[in-house]
Amino acid sequence: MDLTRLKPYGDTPGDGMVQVSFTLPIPVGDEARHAALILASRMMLKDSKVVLMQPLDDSFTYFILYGHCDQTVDYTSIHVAKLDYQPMTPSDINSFIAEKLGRKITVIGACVESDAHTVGIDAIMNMKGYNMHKGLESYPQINAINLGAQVPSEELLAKAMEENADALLISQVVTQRNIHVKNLTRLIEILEAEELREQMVVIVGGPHITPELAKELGYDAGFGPGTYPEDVASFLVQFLNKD
Amino acid sequence: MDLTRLKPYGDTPGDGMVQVSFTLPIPVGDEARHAALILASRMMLKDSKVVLMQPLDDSFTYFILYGHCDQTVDYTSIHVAKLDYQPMTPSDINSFIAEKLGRKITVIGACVESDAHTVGIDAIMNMKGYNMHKGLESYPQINAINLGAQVPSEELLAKAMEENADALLISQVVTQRNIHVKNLTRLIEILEAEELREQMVVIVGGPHITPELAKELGYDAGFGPGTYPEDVASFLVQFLNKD
Amino acid sequence: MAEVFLDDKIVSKAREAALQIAKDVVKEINSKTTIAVERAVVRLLGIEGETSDGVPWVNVITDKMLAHKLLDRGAAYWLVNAAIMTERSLQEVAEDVIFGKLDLTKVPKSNRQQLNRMMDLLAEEGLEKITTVRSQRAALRAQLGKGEEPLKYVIVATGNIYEDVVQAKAAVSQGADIIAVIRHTAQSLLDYVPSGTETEGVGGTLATKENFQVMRQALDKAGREAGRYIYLTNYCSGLCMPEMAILGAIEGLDIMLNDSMYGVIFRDINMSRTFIDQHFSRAILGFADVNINTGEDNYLTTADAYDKAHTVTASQFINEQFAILSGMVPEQIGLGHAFEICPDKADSFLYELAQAQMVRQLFPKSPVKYMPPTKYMTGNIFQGNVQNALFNAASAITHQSVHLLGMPTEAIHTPHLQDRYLSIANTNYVFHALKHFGDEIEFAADGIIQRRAAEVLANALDMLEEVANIGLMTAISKGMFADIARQVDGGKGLDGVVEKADDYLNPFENMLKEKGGKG
Amino acid sequence: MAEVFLDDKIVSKAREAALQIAKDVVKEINSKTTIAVERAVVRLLGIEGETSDGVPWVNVITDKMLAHKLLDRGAAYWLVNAAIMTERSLQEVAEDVIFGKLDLTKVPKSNRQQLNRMMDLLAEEGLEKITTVRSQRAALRAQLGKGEEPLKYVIVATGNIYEDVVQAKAAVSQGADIIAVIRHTAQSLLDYVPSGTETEGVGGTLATKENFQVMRQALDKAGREAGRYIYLTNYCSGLCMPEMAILGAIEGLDIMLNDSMYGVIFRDINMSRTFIDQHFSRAILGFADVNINTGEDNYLTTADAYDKAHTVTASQFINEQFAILSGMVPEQIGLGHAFEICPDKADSFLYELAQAQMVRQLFPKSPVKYMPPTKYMTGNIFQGNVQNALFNAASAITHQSVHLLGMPTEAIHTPHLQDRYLSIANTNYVFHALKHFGDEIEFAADGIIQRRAAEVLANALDMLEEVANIGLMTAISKGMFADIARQVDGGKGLDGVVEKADDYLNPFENMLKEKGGKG
Ligand code: B12
Ligand code: B12
Ligand SMILES: Cc1ncc(COP(=O)(O)O)c(C=O)c1O
Ligand SMILES: Cc1ncc(COP(=O)(O)O)c(C=O)c1O
Repeated sequence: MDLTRLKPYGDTPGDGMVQVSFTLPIPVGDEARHAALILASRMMLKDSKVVLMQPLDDSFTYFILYGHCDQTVDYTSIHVAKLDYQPMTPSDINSFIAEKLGRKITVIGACVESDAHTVGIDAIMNMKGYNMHKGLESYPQINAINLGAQVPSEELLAKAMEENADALLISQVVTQRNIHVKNLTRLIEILEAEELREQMVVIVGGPHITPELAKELGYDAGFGPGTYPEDVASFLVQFLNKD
Repeated sequence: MDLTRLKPYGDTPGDGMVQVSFTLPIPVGDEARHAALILASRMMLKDSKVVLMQPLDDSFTYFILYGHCDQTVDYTSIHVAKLDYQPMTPSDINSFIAEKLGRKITVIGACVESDAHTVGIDAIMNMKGYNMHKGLESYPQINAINLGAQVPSEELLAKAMEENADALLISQVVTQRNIHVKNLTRLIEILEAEELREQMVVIVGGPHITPELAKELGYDAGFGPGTYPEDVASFLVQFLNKD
Repeated sequence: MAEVFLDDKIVSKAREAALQIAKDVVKEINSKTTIAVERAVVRLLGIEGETSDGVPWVNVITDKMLAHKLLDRGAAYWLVNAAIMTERSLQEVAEDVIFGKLDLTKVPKSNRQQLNRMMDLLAEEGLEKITTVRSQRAALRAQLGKGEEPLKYVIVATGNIYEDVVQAKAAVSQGADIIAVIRHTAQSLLDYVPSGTETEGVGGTLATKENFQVMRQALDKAGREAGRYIYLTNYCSGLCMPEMAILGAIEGLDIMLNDSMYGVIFRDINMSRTFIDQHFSRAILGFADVNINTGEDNYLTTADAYDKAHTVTASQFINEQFAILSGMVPEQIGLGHAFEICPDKADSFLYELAQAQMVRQLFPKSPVKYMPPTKYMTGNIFQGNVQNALFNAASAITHQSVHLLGMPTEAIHTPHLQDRYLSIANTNYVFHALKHFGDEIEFAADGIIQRRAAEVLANALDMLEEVANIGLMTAISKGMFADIARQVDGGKGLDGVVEKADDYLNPFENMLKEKGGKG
Repeated sequence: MAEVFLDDKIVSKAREAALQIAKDVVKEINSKTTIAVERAVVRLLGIEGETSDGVPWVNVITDKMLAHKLLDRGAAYWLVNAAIMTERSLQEVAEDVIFGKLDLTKVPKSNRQQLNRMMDLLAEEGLEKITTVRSQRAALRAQLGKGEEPLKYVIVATGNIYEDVVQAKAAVSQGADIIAVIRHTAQSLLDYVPSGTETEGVGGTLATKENFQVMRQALDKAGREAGRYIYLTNYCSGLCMPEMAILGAIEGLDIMLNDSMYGVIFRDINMSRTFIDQHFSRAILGFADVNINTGEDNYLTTADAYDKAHTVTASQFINEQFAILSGMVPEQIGLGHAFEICPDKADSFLYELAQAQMVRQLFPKSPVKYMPPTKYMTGNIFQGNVQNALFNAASAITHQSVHLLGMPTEAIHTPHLQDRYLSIANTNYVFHALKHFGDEIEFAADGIIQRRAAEVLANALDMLEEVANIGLMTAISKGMFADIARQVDGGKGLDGVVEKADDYLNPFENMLKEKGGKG
């Protein structure tokens, strides 16, 4: 297979098979079907077939289509900037802190601003952890403080100063109208305004957080779905060790 | 809404929301996720999110994405060439034949060549019909002959000559490797070679048949999924009346 | 019939313990009022309006009273007293207070008898509007009839009320019976009721009078077209719980999410504040015949659905007793539960069935609301549809009354038009295919399902007895619900809790509770 | 246990009638052979090869014999006789026949006793290869162990055997237990066995020795990696049924689709031809311990699954008796049925359950194969996944043995890699979630499910008795199966049916049937 010209695969290499679905705000009918097919062709799909045209009511129609994508991707040229750290086990992390950093570290977690979804940050911070992976509270070398839900940025920073925190672990789950971007940007702005940005590692996580988005918004790292406490801890301690 | 700039709708007019899924022949990983996102952008989707990245085995990864399509369609300029006929009821069709054509008509149905899917053609031809819509056999003015499955084109034509048929009703269901296109093309070629094409109406139907495809392949009409016997009969008698 | 065996003795003991728990709390809160209750009273007295910068008059008035420590006698006392003594309408009195033209403490005290008479008169007047709406709604429900149970409940959450309408109408045309308009993220923490129509909400639209009206009208129209009554749902929770109850009552809502503990546990609202607010708001809702939906399903998003199933049951008993103490009747109390067991667990469906069937039998008159899988939904929208199919099957088998449809895109975004369609199609098919399945099967004696129901019930009783012993507030402070602990004097809104004076007056309280749900 | 009540008397009557039906047919066909049977005999005698334009030698030889009306004594007779008399190997005799160097009728007749001795010797030699494969397979099955029932059976149908391997391997890694390689459209109408590897098939890949080998190797490897034995399935049907049986036997297939009537009804193959061919091919398959899967599911694609459910049951009894008459044992007879009731029908799931459970109880030792919804699948791949979820649930509840996974894209294309993944994920979840559900429930006495099972069984008996009366061939000519009528002397392949002479010889027939499935 030519990895410089990667294509979707259905049952034959290079068939480019793609499944698409969307709703158009028009009534069901031949014209609607055509509109869907035109759109598919503008999405670079060839020989598309409408396999479902379903009226949702008088003025909306839902389509499922299959088509052959004639675009390719050069897989060999993809270089994802990886977070620069080695995964470690919890006990290694603790030894690393003790040996390399020589002091306990303090980490504050919070869902900031309007977000109240604590399950994710709890999974990282709390004793119980996630999927049998214990949270940072269980790490003897980490002082883990979880502020929970809907914490205003100001309150979080006050706490961070008070505790002399090494790192902030921020969780954002709600993304409608890009509220997460707004909330996350606000936090960084306040940190910078207070000239605190350089004093701590700031990490964000959540189901729709990607490393790239995190970087873009000025965070030191971003963690997506399925993160375990030791993932972020490994990154954090190695990052602290570099400073 | 601006119908000249029609876009998919998720929950906000113009949001362009599209769901896409495909498999890439590469192992799961950050690079794979990137490849999927690049492909999505080549499919003209903005701000795409990978919501599922699932390894199918060591060398294939399945993706589900959502993105915002920034392409539009001018809905007002879509003119679909419609089959030119008025839908009639079975009894109207019979009267029409008796009065306007003045003779019983003969219709031969078949799944041609390798295709053995008779349920569709049976639905159109046989007494029993489909969804309580009786088939052409039940029309007193129609002599309906159903040849069934896997009928070679030659055999079909011999029968058509013998019966002096007014119309052929062809069904094609299997589409893998475009076998339907090959089969349908072959039939027309033989008809033309024998100089029989003008002597009868030739209609094709099947789940993946569109009116456009039928025209393209040289058929008088094409009928897709959900066709009832009276649909094709209405078209047929009015078409015969025009000749 | 697919029934589980439930020991009547355990059930009555559980109910007794729950009554004890609720009574103890009510006793404790009887000596207190909250600024939210007082705002509601002022609203019920007919005082409306907003300042030019959008602050509701009721807030201005009660804030002043709070600041001047007047709330202990009840807002009604001060306003009615002033109206009597100044011989002006309540509205005029309110205006004067707001614009600083009247110092309520300076008004002479009226004769007690006259005050009471006036109070009663005003209260009856205040409730008339609710009574009217209640009977209008009842008439329309009777006229149009309702869908078949389990009623199909879907949410709209675009953040734009006009778009919500578009989505709701489509859902109705596809078979939805109940539309819940999801509320703007964190509105529950606003200490006032906002106004106007919302088009830029996050996670949902603001609950406002105008938004309620827009949707109510749209649904009445859609219901007439569809030939069945369409129920409208919103939230009666957060720092404005009692006012939301009034808003719902007057704008003809049919169901409101209202839980005795949700605010404490999930919004970190102070316990006393919540218990007082829920008590009064349920009196209003019962009187208005607006059903409530409780929020036990939420526990299973933070606690494990299998290990902590009994906390749901225990909480349902408590929520029921709280509602009854507010004057509601079982037919109005839509207790909540959910299909949230981890799909990786073997026999998860059996455990879900045990719980779902038990809830129905424990609360046979309650229009219980069954919530779909949410926590273990993933970005795999195809598989999500399968999880929802089993949820639909469980609901059909156990004859649930209100069925909140799961969305394939649960883990991704608030529902889009086609997500809701796919979900309704799924549900219609499964309900239809399994129509009489629940009547057709029996659960093996001493089998997994029977044993599970018995176990959960027994654990619920243990828990209820422990809670009765230590008191509900202490129980919450120990994290006994949802694995979340809240402190008795922590949380938002504590500053709005006020010890009542001996001559505290609230003309509505008894009147509402007495008439209550019986109408 | 979710069992249905089945009247033992009706069941034995049904079985008796079916035996009668099968016996009558076998009696009738005993006096005939077919060119396909003779080709199989020649193959079993070890004659292989192809002409330069790809015609198998066995075809050339038997075609000549047919043309010269020699087949009535059996191909074996002529070849062995010639070998004895010319003192050359069979292979040499065959070559000479093919290249026209030998006129078989001109060879003097050998001594009868010598002929018989030689025949038996050659037959035993011919079967040795099959016996070896049989025991190799048994050893590997024992070594690796098999997946949990219902075994997950998926198809691959890319039309390219190498791509089929890619897809099969992925499926195994996801949990599939059985891989069926779907056959090129209309291969069943080819009157010879093609050769070579296929990369451009339509609807599937050609069934050839080479393709079988490619897949068998791949699956053995995948099975070792996965730590469980992976079953390979292909077709033993059409005009080359007996030869396909040999191919399957020798290439180590585990299951072959083989029905006593499918070819007649769905491929318009002549009745006598099919009955003779299936009879001999089942003797081979039984001896080789290759399970069969019958095709009753297909009836429900042309006839209505609810109205004609009893035709499936009746046909299962008939297929069973035919197989037993060929020497197979119940453990080898994978009768087919399907989940095909129209989803618009209320309580469709209950009717499906009744049928599925009945099949299990009627044929308790049979590795029955349960087929997914196909006919009412649509382009709505999300909803299709839901239909499949209920199918999966029915299978789990009724403890099916072999479960053919439904694809969300059934109405669109042969399965793509991700379709199969979605389908396996669906099945894994549902099977796991409902693991013990079937053991946990009982069906209400005289309920919908019980009544339905009784009704279908009674109708099946009526039908069987009628068929026994009029004879199976007449029954088929009346369209009693699948709503499709075929005439006794119509259909393809009739010209390959030959009346046996009195001294007809087939050294394998009795040997195979006697050893049969018992090994
Ligand atoms: C549980 C839940 C709730 C609970 C929350 C309880 C609680 N205390 O957390 C309740 C019921 C209260 C709730 C309420 C609401 N919810 Co909610 N909720 C969910 C739900 C079902 C599951 C979320 C969850 O717990 N996931 C499990 C955890 C473990 O996963 P996670 O958060 O991704 O965390 C992992 C990683 O992302 C990462 N991670 C996360 N944070 C961090 C931080 C750091 C530093 C690191 C390193 C890693 C990390 O590690 C974790 C472990 O691997 C989702 C749907 C879903 N299935 O995803 C909806 C969902 C998130 N909710 C949603 C909404 C809209 C709301 C409401 C706004 C609705 C409303 N208007 O009332 C409210 C208000 C909440 C608010 N103010 O924020 C939407 C968000 C839509 C969007 N994309 O914008 C969702 C997607 C549902 C939907 N489809 O509509 N919700
Ligand atoms: C039933 C069925 C069979 C039955 C057919 C029985 C019979 N006598 O017809 C059996 C089991 C025999 C069968 C076999 C095969 N099948 Co098949 N089968 C189906 C199935 C499940 C349903 C088709 C059907 O009956 N639909 C119902 C009818 C009423 O719909 P319809 O055909 O669309 O007809 C309507 C309209 O299209 C229109 N119409 C149709 N014809 C005509 C003609 C005219 C003139 C007009 C006006 C209208 C009209 O009107 C009809 C009524 O509205 C489909 C999957 C599916 N759900 O669609 C697979 C399917 C069609 N089969 C498929 C395949 C591959 C095969 C095989 C090749 C597999 C194999 N290798 O063995 C074989 C071989 C068949 C062959 N040689 O052609 C594939 C085709 C894939 C593709 N796109 O190429 C499908 C899609 C399944 C799949 N996903 O793999 N099949
Ligand atoms: C009982 C109850 N109240 C309120 C809410 C909504 O929460 P809030 O309005 O506080 O965001 C929920 C959430 O589903 C709930 O279940
Ligand atoms: C029993 C049986 N034989 C054969 C086939 C395949 O048909 P053919 O090989 O004739 O295309 C099927 C189809 O599924 C079947 O069920």
